[in-house]
Amino acid sequence: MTRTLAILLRNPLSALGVLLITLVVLAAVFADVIAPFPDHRGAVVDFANFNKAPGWPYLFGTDLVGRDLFSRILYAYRISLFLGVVVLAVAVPVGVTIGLAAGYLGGWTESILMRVTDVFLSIPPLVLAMSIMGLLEPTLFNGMLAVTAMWWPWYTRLVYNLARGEREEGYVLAAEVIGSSRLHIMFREILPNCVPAILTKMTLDLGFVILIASSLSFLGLGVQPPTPDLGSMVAEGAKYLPDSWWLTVFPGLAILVAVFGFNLLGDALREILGVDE
Amino acid sequence: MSSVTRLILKRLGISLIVLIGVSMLIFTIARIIPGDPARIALGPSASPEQVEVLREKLHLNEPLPLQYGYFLADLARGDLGVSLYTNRPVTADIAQFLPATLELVLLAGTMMILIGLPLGILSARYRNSWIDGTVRVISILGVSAPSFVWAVILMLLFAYFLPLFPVAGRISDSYAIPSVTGFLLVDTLAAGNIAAFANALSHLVLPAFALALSGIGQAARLTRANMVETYGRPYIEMARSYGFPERKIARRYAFRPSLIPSLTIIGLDFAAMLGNAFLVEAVFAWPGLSRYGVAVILRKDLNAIVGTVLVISAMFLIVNIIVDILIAIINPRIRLSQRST
Amino acid sequence: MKKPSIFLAAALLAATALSPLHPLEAAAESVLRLDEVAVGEMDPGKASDYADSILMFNVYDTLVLPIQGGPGYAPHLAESWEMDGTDFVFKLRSDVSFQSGNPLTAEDVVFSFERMNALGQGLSFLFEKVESAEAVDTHTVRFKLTETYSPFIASLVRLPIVDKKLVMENLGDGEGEMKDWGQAFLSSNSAGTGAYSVSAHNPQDETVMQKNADYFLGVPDAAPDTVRLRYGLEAATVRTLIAQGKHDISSQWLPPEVMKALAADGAQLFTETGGGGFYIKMNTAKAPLDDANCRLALAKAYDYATGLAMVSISDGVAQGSPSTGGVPVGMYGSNPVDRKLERDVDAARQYLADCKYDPSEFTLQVSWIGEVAIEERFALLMQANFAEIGIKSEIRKIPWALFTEQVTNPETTPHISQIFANAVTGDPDTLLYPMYHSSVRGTWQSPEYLDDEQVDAALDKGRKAATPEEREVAYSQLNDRLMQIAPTIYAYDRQSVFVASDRVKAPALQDPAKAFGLDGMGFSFRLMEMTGQ
Amino acid sequence: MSEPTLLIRDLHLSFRTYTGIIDVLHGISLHIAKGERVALVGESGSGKSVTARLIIGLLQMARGTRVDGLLQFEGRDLEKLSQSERHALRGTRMSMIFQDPTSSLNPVYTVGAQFHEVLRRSAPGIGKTQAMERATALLDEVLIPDPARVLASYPFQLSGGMNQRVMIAMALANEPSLLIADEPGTALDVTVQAQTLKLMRDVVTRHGTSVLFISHNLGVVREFADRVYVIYKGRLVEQARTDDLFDNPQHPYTQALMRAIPRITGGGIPDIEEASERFHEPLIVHESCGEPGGAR
Repeated sequence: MTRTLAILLRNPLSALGVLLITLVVLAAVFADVIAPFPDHRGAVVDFANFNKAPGWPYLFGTDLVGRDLFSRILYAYRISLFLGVVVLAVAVPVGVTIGLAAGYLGGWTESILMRVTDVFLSIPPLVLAMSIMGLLEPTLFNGMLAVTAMWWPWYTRLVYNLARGEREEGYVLAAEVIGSSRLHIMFREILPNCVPAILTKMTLDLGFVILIASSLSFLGLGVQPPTPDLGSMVAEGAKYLPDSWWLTVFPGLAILVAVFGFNLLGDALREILGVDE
Repeated sequence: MSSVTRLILKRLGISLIVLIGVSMLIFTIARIIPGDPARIALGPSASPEQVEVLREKLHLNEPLPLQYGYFLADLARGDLGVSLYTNRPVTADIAQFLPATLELVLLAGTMMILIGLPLGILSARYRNSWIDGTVRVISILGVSAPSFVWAVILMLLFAYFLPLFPVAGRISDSYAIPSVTGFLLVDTLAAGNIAAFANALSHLVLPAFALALSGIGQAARLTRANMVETYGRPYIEMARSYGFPERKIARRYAFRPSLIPSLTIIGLDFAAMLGNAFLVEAVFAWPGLSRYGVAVILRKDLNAIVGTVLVISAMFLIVNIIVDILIAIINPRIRLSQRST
Repeated sequence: MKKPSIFLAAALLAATALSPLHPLEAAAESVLRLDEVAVGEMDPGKASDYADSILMFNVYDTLVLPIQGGPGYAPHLAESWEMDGTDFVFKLRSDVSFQSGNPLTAEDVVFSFERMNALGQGLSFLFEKVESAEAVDTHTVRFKLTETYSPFIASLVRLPIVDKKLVMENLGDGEGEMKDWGQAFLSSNSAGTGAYSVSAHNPQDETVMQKNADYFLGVPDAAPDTVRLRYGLEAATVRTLIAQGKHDISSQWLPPEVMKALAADGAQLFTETGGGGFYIKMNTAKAPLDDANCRLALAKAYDYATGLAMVSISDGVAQGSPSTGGVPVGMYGSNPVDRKLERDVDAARQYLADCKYDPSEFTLQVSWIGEVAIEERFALLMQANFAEIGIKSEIRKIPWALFTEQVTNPETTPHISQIFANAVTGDPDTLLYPMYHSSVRGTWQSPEYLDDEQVDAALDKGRKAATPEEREVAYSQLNDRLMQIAPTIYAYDRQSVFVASDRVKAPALQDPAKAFGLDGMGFSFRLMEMTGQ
Repeated sequence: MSEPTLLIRDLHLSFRTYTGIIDVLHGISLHIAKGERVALVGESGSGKSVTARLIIGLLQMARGTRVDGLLQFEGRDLEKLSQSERHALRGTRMSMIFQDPTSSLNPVYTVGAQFHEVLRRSAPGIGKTQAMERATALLDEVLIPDPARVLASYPFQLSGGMNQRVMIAMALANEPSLLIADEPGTALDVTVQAQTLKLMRDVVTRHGTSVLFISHNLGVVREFADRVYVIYKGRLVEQARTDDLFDNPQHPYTQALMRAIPRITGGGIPDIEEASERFHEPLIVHESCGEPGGAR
């Protein structure tokens, strides 16, 4: 772990990734302390200071009801990260289990599971999430549900391909010969060999979940106001371009910074752990 | 039967099964949601009697599997119902809006390939140099922002502050181009109107580029990774030992074999653009199927949602089939294995 | 691999360089470009929205028109009319032809009414009191009402006359003698007598209209030859297009900040007063708002002044003026201009104390219509205002189509809905009756679910009263009752504001003496003048 | 004595890395006479493969490489040649065979197409028909049964032994004067390897091609080479005619290698148990095979 970190910090790009992620996570965790206007995350209106350009004390300017954009972005990170973690916490175990089962057990199990997975993979990811979000109520919970629904098949596919390869490996055959249970072989023998690939994908995906979630809220299918959300901030601000550019540019950059960080980190991990694309 | 034909038929068969699965999935989601489709369809001032009549007509009082049966029967006749958003048959809407989206996605896909692949090749050939570093940062940046952020940024820079490109639409009002294919680039050329073609192209540039950016990044990244791996292969060294020119080695020895793994992912990216088009069309007021999709999703226009998702999924599958065929053409191993089975 | 990409880049550059950013307009052809948020409904029998109205008023004609700059109605397709209690007999002009060339006859009027009635959509409810319509002769038509209904003449501005012959030739699939009543045909074709005909209709993009040279009143040369009504443009897009001289009139839904920015760049501001307001409607069928004291508390807690400040555009021009009560200023029964509604937090607390519900035990759902950006800000304003007296609330964005579905059930209707409404015919009855009469609860206009005998009585009286004086009394009583039971927060009296380029003049939207006092009518393109570049 | 095909004098090689300079070759000198088959033997990492790649000129392309000393090919100083002159020699006057035949052939082109490219190195304008004729003849020579089928095949459709023969034929296609064989056939099984080597020996003898044979396997070397250089950690330690070396190994390292023979018949990596200080003793040159001009 320490060694991995040391390697990460040696390369300037991955060090940048570590730095950005640290900043984003700190911003989210300590938003209450850092934010100059913590109450602006909610339903506060201050029409005396609305639509102010970046300056002091409003670093990134204010929105159309006078809330500090900088504070709101910090809180939006909190929601984004929370959403990312929850989505992966649900999608990864589901996807991995199905992938392991399909890849290791083979036969009919494999055919049925992988066809179902194919169905999910055949709807462009955003479209699937949009349909679910559009048809249900746009709430944070449904948002997580929708993104999770589109996410697990990718883990199924990843683990399926790995497990299918491992199925023929000596250590699996050996375990079968000594009569280990299928569950034991799947989770104790094959799974550990897939961990580096899963871990790398998860790092990259944390970024992409944030990206997709922001896309959903950009289309008006995400978290509802007054909860701060990067995607809806961009969508809302885009109406006031080019005059009030800060309303769009800062939340947009905030998405970019977080996703960029996770990508740099994921890329570096991929190289260190020797995972194929 | 040639091996490629066999492959196409096999993939078409699988795709059909998958498409039926997609239709079941989306149909079920559309039917189990809260809200009465008949009430939504009839609008604010309809009477309960009118709603009941429509419910009967739409078979909404039947059990779900039976409803699905009716849906399939209608679908077989090319009838997807009427959209309440436009008050027109969904098939007519799709026929009208699909070309605009395809035109956008095809140009974006072309950009992805024509910009992404060369960047990746460049990066791999000069790996660990500053060129490589720059390309890597650019490509990671490309995938790190959703296309709507790129759309907004590009629009801000190149349509507002530096008004080089138009901000919205497919073509300026002053051109009256008869619609033949629905693809403006084709129609303008067919009409022999070069100025209109240029105008339509200038409308396409920003949205297509915004849509392509993440694909470009992804393509460059993958091409680089796969080429770096290929460059480590013995046959590259062998080719060098024969003194083949580096350009030829890059093209025939490093690029083409490394294209095989890249192509699968590029195909997925290309297909993902169909989804991301939702974001870009919204920003650039692009009258395409994706913008229609957003509008109908926001309005709970069930027929239109089901129709749009089905068509986009079908496109997605078609793209994947095309990619599979391309891979088979490039990779003799797959082509030949098809022959033997 | 490198060569083609360089080639492509070069081709793109070349293409861009070739493409004229300001394509030369053919000098003879004048084009008016405007936009609306929602897609215009082309079927005149279903028209209800602003965009629908614009299409309807230009493609179709009605028997009467509001008098410009004054009260009352003037003959239009009808030369004259006579009324006798519940009987109305109209004499039609004999010189009118449809765009198809078919002459206008009494049959067309009867058909148009029956069609609207049969479809039961749009504003058909305006004609519920009509028992029958019959063609007395080629140019005479008689309407029989079931009871006295004084706003009937006013309602006729919402009865577009359709070309029966053309529609009958184009009936689509359907059951019964009239099959689909030509719905399929009329959803993308025009069949009117109007000054403009539709030449192209793309529901996602625009509707294109051309001047009708044979219009029975003639169309002045200065009026635009072609009109492009664009749909669903982003505010930022409209802002840029107008600034670049590629767009002429914005929709009224452009956010005030954007209007401000454009006005500062020298754009014109058009206004239209349609007799209506911005209403914050409370669901009186759902706890805690079934208690009038709770509603009164909210009505007192709401910050009227800030709300108005949000919609002010420049000195003297705002999207609203202070509200004085339940009836917009200028209509029968309205309160004087100086009795502005104002915020009173102490009074609000007092009312809340009298309310039978404890504010700590409920959370209000404050909804806003997704298509109308400004409503989000009002939602936030309310949330902040209500929080001050200790009421929690959550904000919910609801797309229009979903909203109209949700309000059909009091349980799914949000506590608070925000509605822009106006008298669709200019008569107070068409504004207030659909909002408050207990017989029509649960539409987008009546999410209050109000069921109040006094209100019903006053509304019925206003409808039947024959003289203006009697109507004044009836609506005045209604106004007082509404202020007592507060089903609605009357945020402001509305005025629609549009940003326009300097290429266009629209007297009906610029000069109060020429205004119609009816939403959408100001967009009669034949009355507009294109002033060149 | 005529000009040797290859003459190396005091060749030094070092790599510059982030952590400093790594010396790989500490001044080696060797030569190959016309038509002579010379082996360079050592364990992996001893510097034998880099020597091969220096001769063919592949290593010079890598960044951070420093080369010193004389590399002379057919009387011409390679380091003094221009890039393009040097480039022109590759694949025409000198060619190379690699360890794993199957992965050294391009997987996405047929054998025939690859032959065509190789033949174009010496005859740029050669047409397809002509190239296939020539390739068929070459494949005949390496005793490939159905040359037409092989030419139409992709490498993954052929056996390893077959691919090895294809590579040999390809390497000799342009009649090079020097063939560098880097551990040829190590990836193949022992019988096939032996057959291929015998075949290679016959063919190069017929063509009079000089061969630098790089191997860690003394057993294989004995069958193939006229003369042997033993290399240890970037230094030559012993040089002798093949028979002399096997009859009378003198350097402690060579002796250790010899003892390892029985264990390496399977083609495995020689497993020399303990590195001895004595392995660093200076070069021993057997009689009658000194370097031209007496260099050490």
